[in-house]
Amino acid sequence: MAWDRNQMAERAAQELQDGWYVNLGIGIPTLVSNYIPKNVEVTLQSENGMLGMGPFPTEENIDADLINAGKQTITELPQTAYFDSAQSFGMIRGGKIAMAILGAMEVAENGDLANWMIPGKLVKGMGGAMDLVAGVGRVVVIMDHANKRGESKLLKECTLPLTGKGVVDRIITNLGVFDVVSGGLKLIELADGVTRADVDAVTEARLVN
Amino acid sequence: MAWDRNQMAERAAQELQDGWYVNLGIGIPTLVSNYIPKNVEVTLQSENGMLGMGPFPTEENIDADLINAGKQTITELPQTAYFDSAQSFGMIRGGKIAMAILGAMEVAENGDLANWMIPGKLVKGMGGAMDLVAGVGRVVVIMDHANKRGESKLLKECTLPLTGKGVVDRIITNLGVFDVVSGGLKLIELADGVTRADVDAVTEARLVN
Amino acid sequence: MGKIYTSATKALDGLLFDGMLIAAGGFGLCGIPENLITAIKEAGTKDLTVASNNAGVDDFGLGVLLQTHQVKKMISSYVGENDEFMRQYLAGELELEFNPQGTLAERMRSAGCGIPGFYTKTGVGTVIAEGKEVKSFNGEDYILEEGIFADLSIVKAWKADETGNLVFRKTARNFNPPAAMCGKICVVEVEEIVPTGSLDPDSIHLPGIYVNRLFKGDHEKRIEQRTVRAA
Amino acid sequence: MGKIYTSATKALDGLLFDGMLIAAGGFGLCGIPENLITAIKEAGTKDLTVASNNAGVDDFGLGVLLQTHQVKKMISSYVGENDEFMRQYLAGELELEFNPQGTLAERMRSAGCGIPGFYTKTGVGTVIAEGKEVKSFNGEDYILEEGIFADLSIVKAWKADETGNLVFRKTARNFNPPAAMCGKICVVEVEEIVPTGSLDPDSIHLPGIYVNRLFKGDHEKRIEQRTVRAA
Repeated sequence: MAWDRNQMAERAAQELQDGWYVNLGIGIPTLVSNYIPKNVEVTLQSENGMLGMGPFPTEENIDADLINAGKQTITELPQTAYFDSAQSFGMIRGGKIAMAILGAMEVAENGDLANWMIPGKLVKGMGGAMDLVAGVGRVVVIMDHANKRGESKLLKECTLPLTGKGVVDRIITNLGVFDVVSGGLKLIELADGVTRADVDAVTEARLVN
Repeated sequence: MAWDRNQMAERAAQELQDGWYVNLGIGIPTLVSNYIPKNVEVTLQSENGMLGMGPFPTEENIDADLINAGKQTITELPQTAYFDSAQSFGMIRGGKIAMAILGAMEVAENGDLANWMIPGKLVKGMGGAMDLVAGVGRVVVIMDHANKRGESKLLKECTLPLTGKGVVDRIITNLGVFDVVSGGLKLIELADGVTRADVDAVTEARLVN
Repeated sequence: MGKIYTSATKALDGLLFDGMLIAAGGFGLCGIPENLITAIKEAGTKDLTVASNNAGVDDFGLGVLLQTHQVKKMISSYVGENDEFMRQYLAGELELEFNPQGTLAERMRSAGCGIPGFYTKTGVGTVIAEGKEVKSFNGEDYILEEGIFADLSIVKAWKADETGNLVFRKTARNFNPPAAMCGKICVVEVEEIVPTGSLDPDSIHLPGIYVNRLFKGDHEKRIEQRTVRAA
Repeated sequence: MGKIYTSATKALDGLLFDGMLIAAGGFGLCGIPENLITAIKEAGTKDLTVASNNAGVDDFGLGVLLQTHQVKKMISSYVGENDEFMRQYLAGELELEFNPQGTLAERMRSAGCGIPGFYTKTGVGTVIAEGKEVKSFNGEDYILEEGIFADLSIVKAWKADETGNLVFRKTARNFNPPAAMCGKICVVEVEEIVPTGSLDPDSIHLPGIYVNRLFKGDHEKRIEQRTVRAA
């Protein structure tokens, strides 16, 4: 047993606090918005220039001038504000965004993050990821604990080019929740039906108490 | 004979070109706006955050939220745009303002300008003067040729703390018009009834052909 | 989310401490956070460093904090309208750091944008450059200026919605957005709080993300130089 | 003042030269200067360096200038939507300088604001930092990034008045204002030119001082990812 994509997103939604401004990455992080607790009001930033991102539009409300950072058509909300890209990344770099939740290829036990390129493969670019991990108040990674070959994605050191150095605060995997602390990763919570031995078996990074 | 304040302002107005965005300093430079040629359209910037500065208001149109950089009540025009101080000095520093016309205490033959403080006297501050002379496309100074003691204000070297180094392009005094060129100041034009000998008598700076 | 408070004093509750650095919006007496200044005076917080383009006049604006000797240091570009300021400064009771106006605005904006330093041509070859790093770009010299990271921003806007999205009016915008950006906490006074959804999302000057606390104040909006022409 | 032109081709007359650096607004296909890109294709200007967050798709946006091999180098943050881009890049026919998205936007804004360099935490400890100066502020490392000073800015806005004051619409604003600021010359295409005086002076996103030439274009406004929910 372990968490599936939706359960990981649901667990990540518990990281959100009332009144926060948050940036959600592409992929599983996008699903987090489906699980925001009822008593918690968060404002989603889209780094292409918007605070207060709403859901996808209905067919008749599609607007070519209204997209998110994944280039998907979206909608606005009553509290929405638009701004330009320099201002958008100004608020990101300036620490005004409380938290970013994003995917990763690798996380190291010192908080290093790699999620933008694999040498020898097609390189698409880092987009806003480097700015986000360098700037926001708290970085939470959601990713599978191991890759398709069963190898740990929680490493002693990243092997891929970094997106940011020592930037990750918390990692939510299909096996549990881990914090980057002095000396390694600390197990905060196990997924349903997962044992510490299950985690140890697929974790290269040092786990500390 | 020599030019009076209004004639100096009128002469300075000939420096303006159609379509230019211009910043006028406090004092005689402000008078320049009275003499803008009919076929020349210039947009005045007020560095506290406005392009398209209009004339003083009538008594009933006074608005506490609408002042110029000299803290005087003013009005807006059809083309007016407002912005914040960071943006305002962004366009100044970025060279988007074609010309600034401002007063001075001293100008040196290398274009050094002093117009913000006299050591030992009350120091009020440079306001936006240092940004303007460093940033705008062209700096024109309007000032009396000599001080009240009859001493030249066009000097070999400034004696007062500088506002900017090598920043002045042209000087309009009561005696004539002078350009900062390689090796000194070049006499461009004499005021009505003023002779070259009159100028030489009160000019410390080197005059070149 | 609870950003709305009922008074300046309540909006500042728990935020003030002696020796703090405050960034204040306003230019001259235009767009200044009148009510917050009064509340800081009443709170009696001491040894303040205040980054503000001007220092108010003797009995209005930041001048009231000078009268009570609550200000240790001003970071300003022009203080010519305040006699008490000059008296204290010449008597050695007040520190003063002059910044060119654009440098001051950019230092605030930079800090708010996570930029600890930037290069500018402004002030090269003047006293402003003394002690500052000089770097050459394309053969021209520029000086390094650092961001102003304030403990608190005090700001005046025209309207806010309930989430803190702000709209300013005419030249009262001035230093308010950059000042708002550079504080750890930003408290804003407005003339009107409107329901969320009633501001045009394309016309918000400063998004609510920059605003921590908010209240509606009464504003004298004193005019410094009443200049008119014939009707 | 005569900022208004009748077509993209006329608005670009005399401005294009081989090897020039162009800054382009837009994010993905949203808010891109479609007509100006087409006119540059028709002009055949070669060896372009283009600073733009994205590179369009194969047959739309900046992709059309890649098809004709007019682009020598891209400065971008993300080029994942363009197969032809990848083909040319992997074949060594195209140079690519990746910038983090916020660094790219700030490099444009900085140049437009007369700031040749600024320090940022973004990219510290990554390949982005290689060869760049590192400076410590308050015990933390930052890298120096330089302004992008473009020969030409190509920009898309929603509305302009006759003096070039611009208003953008929703997320089509994106890189357009910073791109507009950083060019020696800025040419803008809009959906509508309105009489001067009909825009709210408090709600102008980019004042006309940044705009040299202006024309009304027809805009396809293609959508890259049409995502919907049930009605």
